[in-house]
Amino acid sequence: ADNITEFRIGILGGENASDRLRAYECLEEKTADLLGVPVKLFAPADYNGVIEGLLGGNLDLAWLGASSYAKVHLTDPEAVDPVLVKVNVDGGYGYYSIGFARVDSEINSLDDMKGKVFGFGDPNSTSGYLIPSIAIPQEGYSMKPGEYFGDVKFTGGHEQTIVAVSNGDIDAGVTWADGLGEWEDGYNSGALRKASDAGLVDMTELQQIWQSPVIPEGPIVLSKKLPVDVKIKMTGLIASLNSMDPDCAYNIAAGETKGFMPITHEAYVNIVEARKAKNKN
Amino acid sequence: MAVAALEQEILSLRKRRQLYSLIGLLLVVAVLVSGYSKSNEMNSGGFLQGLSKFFDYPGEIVLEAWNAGPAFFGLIIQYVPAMLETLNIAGVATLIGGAMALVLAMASTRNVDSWGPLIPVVRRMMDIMRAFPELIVALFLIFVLGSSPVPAMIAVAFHTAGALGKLFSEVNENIDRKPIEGLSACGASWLQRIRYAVLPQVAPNYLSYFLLRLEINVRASAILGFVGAGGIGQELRRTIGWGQGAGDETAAIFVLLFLTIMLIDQVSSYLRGKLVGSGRAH
Amino acid sequence: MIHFESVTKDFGTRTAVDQVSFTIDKPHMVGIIGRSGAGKSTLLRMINRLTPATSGRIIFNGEDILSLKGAMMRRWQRDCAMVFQQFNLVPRLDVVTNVMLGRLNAQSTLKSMFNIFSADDVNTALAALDRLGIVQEATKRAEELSGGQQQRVAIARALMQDPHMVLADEPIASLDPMNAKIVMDALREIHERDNKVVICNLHTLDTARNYCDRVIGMRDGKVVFDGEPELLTTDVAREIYGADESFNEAATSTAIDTPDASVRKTDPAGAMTPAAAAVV
Amino acid sequence: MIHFESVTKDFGTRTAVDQVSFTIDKPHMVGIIGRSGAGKSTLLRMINRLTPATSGRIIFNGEDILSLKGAMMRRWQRDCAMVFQQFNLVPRLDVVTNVMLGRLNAQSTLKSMFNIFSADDVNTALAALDRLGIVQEATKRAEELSGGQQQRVAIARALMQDPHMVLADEPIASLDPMNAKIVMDALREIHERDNKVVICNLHTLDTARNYCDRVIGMRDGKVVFDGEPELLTTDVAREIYGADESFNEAATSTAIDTPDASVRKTDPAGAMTPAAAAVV
Amino acid sequence: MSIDTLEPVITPDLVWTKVRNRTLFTMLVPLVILGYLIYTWFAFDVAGLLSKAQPDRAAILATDSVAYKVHVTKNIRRDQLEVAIEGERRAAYDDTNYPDWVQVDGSNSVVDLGEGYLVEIVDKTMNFTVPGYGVITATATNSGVDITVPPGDQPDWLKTNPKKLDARPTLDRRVQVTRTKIEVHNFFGGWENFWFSFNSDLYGMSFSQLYALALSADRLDPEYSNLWHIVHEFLDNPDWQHGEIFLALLETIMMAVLGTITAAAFGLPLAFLAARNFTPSMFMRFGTRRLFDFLRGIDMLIWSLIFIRAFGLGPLTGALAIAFTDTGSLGKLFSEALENIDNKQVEGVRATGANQLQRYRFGVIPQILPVFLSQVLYYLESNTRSATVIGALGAGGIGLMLVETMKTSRDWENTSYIIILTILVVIAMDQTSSWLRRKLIEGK
Ligand SMILES: Nc1ncnc2c1ncn2[C@@H]1O[C@H](COP(=O)(O)OP(=O)(O)OP(=O)(O)O)[C@@H](O)[C@H]1O
Ligand SMILES: Nc1ncnc2c1ncn2[C@@H]1O[C@H](COP(=O)(O)OP(=O)(O)OP(=O)(O)O)[C@@H](O)[C@H]1O
Ligand SMILES: [Mg+2]
Ligand SMILES: [Mg+2]
Repeated sequence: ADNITEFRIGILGGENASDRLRAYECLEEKTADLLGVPVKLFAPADYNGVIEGLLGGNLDLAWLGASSYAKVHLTDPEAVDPVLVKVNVDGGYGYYSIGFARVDSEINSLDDMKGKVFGFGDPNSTSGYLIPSIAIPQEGYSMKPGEYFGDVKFTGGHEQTIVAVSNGDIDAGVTWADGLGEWEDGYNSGALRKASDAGLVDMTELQQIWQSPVIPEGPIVLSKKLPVDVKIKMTGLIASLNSMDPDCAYNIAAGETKGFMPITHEAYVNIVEARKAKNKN
Repeated sequence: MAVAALEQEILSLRKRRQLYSLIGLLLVVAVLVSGYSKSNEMNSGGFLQGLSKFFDYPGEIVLEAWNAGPAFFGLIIQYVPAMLETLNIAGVATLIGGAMALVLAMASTRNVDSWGPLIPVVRRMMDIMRAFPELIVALFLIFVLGSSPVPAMIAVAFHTAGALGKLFSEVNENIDRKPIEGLSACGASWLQRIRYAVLPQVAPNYLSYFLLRLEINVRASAILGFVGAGGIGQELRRTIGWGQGAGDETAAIFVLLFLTIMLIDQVSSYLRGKLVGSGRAH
Repeated sequence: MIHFESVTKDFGTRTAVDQVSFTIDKPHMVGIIGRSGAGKSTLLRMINRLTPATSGRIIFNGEDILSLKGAMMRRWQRDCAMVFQQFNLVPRLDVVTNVMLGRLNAQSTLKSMFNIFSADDVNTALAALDRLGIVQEATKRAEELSGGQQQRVAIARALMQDPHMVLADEPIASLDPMNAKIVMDALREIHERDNKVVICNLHTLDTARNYCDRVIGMRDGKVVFDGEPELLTTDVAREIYGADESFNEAATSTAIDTPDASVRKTDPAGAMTPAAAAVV
Repeated sequence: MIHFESVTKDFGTRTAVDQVSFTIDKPHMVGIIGRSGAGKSTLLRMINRLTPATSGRIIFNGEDILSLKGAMMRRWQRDCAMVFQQFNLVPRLDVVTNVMLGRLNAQSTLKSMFNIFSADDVNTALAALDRLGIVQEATKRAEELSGGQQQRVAIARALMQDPHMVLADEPIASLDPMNAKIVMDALREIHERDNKVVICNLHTLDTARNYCDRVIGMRDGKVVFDGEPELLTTDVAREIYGADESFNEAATSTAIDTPDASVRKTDPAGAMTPAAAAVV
Repeated sequence: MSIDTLEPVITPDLVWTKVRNRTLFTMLVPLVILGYLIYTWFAFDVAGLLSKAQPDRAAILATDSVAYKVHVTKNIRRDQLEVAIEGERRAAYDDTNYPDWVQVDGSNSVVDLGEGYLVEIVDKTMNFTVPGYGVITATATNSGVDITVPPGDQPDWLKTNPKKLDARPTLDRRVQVTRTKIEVHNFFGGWENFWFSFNSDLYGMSFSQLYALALSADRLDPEYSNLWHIVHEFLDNPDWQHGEIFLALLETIMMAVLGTITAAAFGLPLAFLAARNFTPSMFMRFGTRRLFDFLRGIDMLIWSLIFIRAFGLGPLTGALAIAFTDTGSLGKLFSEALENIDNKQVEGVRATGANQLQRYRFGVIPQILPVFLSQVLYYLESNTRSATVIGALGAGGIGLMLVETMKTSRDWENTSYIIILTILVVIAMDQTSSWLRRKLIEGK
């Protein structure tokens, strides 16, 4: 396949699909101009949609989470190549998994969680499952239900975790945040911030009990089947987006960014290994 | 006798009807052809290119299940409790929804002497109950009640009441009124007529709709597990979400789901046969 | 006993029963004849309050039964039992239960919801079935019986109601000759033994002549004949049916004329024998 | 013409038709009588190949029709039209279409899938309906007609098949006396005018006596009587029906004996009049 | 006769035993069901759940779906006041044009929440007057919030801690103070900006004004006629996304129609293979029925994953997933309908010498047509509704929209809008379906 007849972009994330589609419109135009083929955008609500699309060769470009990338890589190493990653304003390219509990539960750290119920979000989520499920046992708290924690549950997603903790259905849970800004606001960005903005939870009723090591932002990936020149053109286009059209970069990154920098599979080896390790038990 | 005129009329009537049928048929074909080509175009992949990949995903799962060897059966057993929870959700929801549907249906069919002014009101009520997607009601209730099987149960029961209510009232519409009249003539009250003249007639159909609904609800409850309502759906979400590495578990859950549905199907046809009875040979 | 005063029923523009007035003062067996659509069924159904009358009054023991409501109306329905042409049994229930349904009006609703009947009810039902010679079918489903048997179950249900009066709407129209005889004998026997009014719609003149004490002929909703069966000559019958000359002389099984009117009740003993004895 | 050789049908352990042998050598109108369960319907159904026979042969024009298969069998079914007691029409289709179904065998399958019939078919169907006096109902749905009308539609469908033979299974059992006469007249007329064999199961003896040239009596699957209707005396009838002495003398409309056997066809002209003329 | 003698003699005792056993059975069934319900009541801990239920959360969501709020936010660091619908920058009031219940005087302002509820913001201090309670004062400091409340028991609606004050004396009034900002929410009924977005030149126009505008010749937008302009502004409304929602709805209907028709077309012939009276072969029947079970058992969700892998994201995937699942459901239903048909009609057709196909066409199809139609139409309706799940996975359509408005849990009014639209479509389908059935089945 030396010539492509169309270019298909998969968009991932929890935002309103049509907002996302609108945010990507500028990229759609630029890509169409650059490649000279029609461009289609797809924005399923579920991680699996984009992942399966990439695996089946039915998507050409997508921005994945780290764990989702690992899943794609593990299922079919010949499916995609990571090319770029978003750089935060502070120059890093990571975020954190945050453990939290209710203030009145008197749980101040994982030490107080013995026999209590702990909640993950979506099993495909890096911060909501993969990283905490590896990092927490490394700190000496077994993740097998009943061993240290009374029970370990999946709530289904970040929002559900937050609601479940503040309802008292589970004693503590994990979700993601950028770790910048104030706890009372739910940090500058992340699932807590959204829930607090929506008035669903009162951040002062919650407190942080755990924070993971920094998690790399997910990569922008390109299908390996694409012709080399298309790959080069697209990588170049997105890498130069911040300088060419800052508004467009802002839209796509959903916030202030320093732009996108090249990245390779090596950056995710740890995540892939972590995921592989999880497979074994 | 103007047979000739009648013949003309009939011929033209038939011609018109044939024309309508032809138009209808063409319309359906046109909708299908244009619909499929349009959606094929809108899809990120194409139908023809994709055919060869049809078995990729199931293949992956089956392969993993195969590699798991005898441990696979252990997995199936491991998921039985979750399956039972889902069955319980569906069972309770179908029972409660079915009971509500029974009341709604009896209140909304002229054929069983429901109270006239109530009929349109109850019908619209059922329409609305049916129109709410279970998923949405469940999500809403999860926000209020927290993650547990109960929101899913309520959501499914609510929908079931509307859906079964409509089907039940359709059954009521087709019953034979003779037994009702027979009982009226004995001085039976409305409830007694429903109990002895209507219920025995509708019971087999009700039962088969009820069991079909139970089966639909098992699947619906599994789906609702996806949004945190517990049961097998939650496990399914985890294994599907995890993907490669959990394929054997996904397969195990599917085998279990399939077995359950097959079981309900068999029970359904057995009970139906039992209830309908032999009757008098024609 | 029962007195009809210009009873009328309109269905839209069609008058099914038109100003019917007559009185039944003795516990007679009354036959109503008339062609299809004459209003026979509608008349019976009005008596039993299955169809509301448009106007008129039906007086029974000084009370206008057309104005009864609620429990009183159901009480009346119990007191005048109806036997339908199509039997109107509950096909899926067994025979005893069908018969016991005749007791519903005397039952509390809650009890009946749970299918609770007393041993006494069962005994009475079996006695009624025995009287009609079908007790051996008691545990079968109603739908498994032949037409003649089903009609007898319907009569047993009527007996179970312990009514003042039995209304029978074409009780033999779908039966073969042997079954027809059994059913008519049973009705006649109820009339004779319990001294009850029996009103019976019939399609066949010879049956009316053979079994009834009084015949009422209807045409287009009006009563056009009322008298002893002996008065029902071929000409009168033609008049009632509005039949023309070509329709005569045993052309079909249910001929309008009768070769010999005196055949009525030539074998009264036979007619009085309990029906059960007449068949295997 | 048609010849039965020990035709037998077993249903499990029950023998419904037992070694029946007889021959019809003239285009007669044949009546088959017998009580319920005697095997009358089963016999007719075997002729039309709706029920497979257990053993025996039925020879028609030198061919054993019980061994026909596939298209040949369907061809035979077309040639011997069946009229059912319950009419067996397709209630949701209109009357003309129901009649035209008689032509299915002559139609290409593809055409019939799209409900395409020729103008000629419509014409013939209307002629048949006209002959039976119900052409004005042609565009109604079959389910909207009265029983007598439906039965005539069924006969029209049989005529449409242009058969050698008409089999009628209790064609008047559910009809009132006027309709019964119309239907029997129609069958008789087909027999007389087109000179066709008509075999007719009947429940009522007087109808058999009035309309048939030959009567066959069945009991428990066996032929127990075969002869001219004049030979069908009260005693013979009792024998066929297995009735006892108490069953006699005009007890019901369809009495087993006949007060005057000579009434048969006292008005042959009336019976021959096209049925349409007999009713409104 | 021999059969007759084998039958048991009916005695009153025997009948009575049968009747009583049935009575017991009739009472047992409801008792068993009741027992089961009681068991599940405890197994699911319904009592505990109800005691933990948060009806106020339901009230918040319900209010949010029929009301909107205007945020008055004082950003303390930047010392800046902002008044915006739902706090969105897109829908912020111009600082010269605040609503009249907000009075600004330099860095101080007064927000009148009606019925005597009054919020005064003076520099970093907020005074909230609550009728019947008193005045709550909160001052933002560098480390948190200093709060003074009237003496006596603190009511439920007032939450205070050293870092935050949150007061919501009524459902439609709320004040929050943290060290970074003072935020007042004033709730109003209705859906804000439903017709036109806040920034649109048509914002706030009444119907008569719009009507006049549509007729007038002066073009607001030189490129389009005014009517076009109005339609465009409506469809492009960024908050409500009418245009996109309508398109998504169409896409969903398309998926449902394609999927259901396909399922019906495959289900009907297969149903003959699964019906006892049409397929004598046990083996065939068993196979077909298990195929139906399999198609249904896999469920739409997994079918759509399989199809996404094969055919990618989009409506084709949705349509095929519906088609596969419902071939199982409809096939089963049709086969049951086939088992229930009246054999008389088939026999009538058969007796004319019709071949098998003709018998099916005239003896069977007219009989199952009502069931066929009503089930197909019911599934069409139900698929329109349930396309949400597969829509969210990647088939698109209204399901995707719906799930996302719920996920962000901020747009409950959009959620209810979509639900109402879906309900309308479903009801319309229902009406069409009964019309069609009357037309085709009863011939009226
Ligand atoms: N529910 C109804 N609605 C409208 N018209 C009716 C209704 N019931 C009966 N009729 C009409 O009233 C007239 C009398 O009907 P009815 O059933 O009493 O006749 P019948 O004498 O019992 O006839 P048959 O011998 O056929 O039973 C008929 O013309 C019939 O069409
Ligand atoms: N499909 C069947 N399976 C088993 N037994 C049957 C079947 N059809 C008929 N029979 C039995 O065969 C016997 C003859 O039945 P058939 O229908 O031929 O009687 P018939 O003379 O037509 O009676 P009727 O006058 O009631 O129609 C009966 O005992 C009947 O029960
Ligand atoms: Mg009548
Ligand atoms: Mg028969």
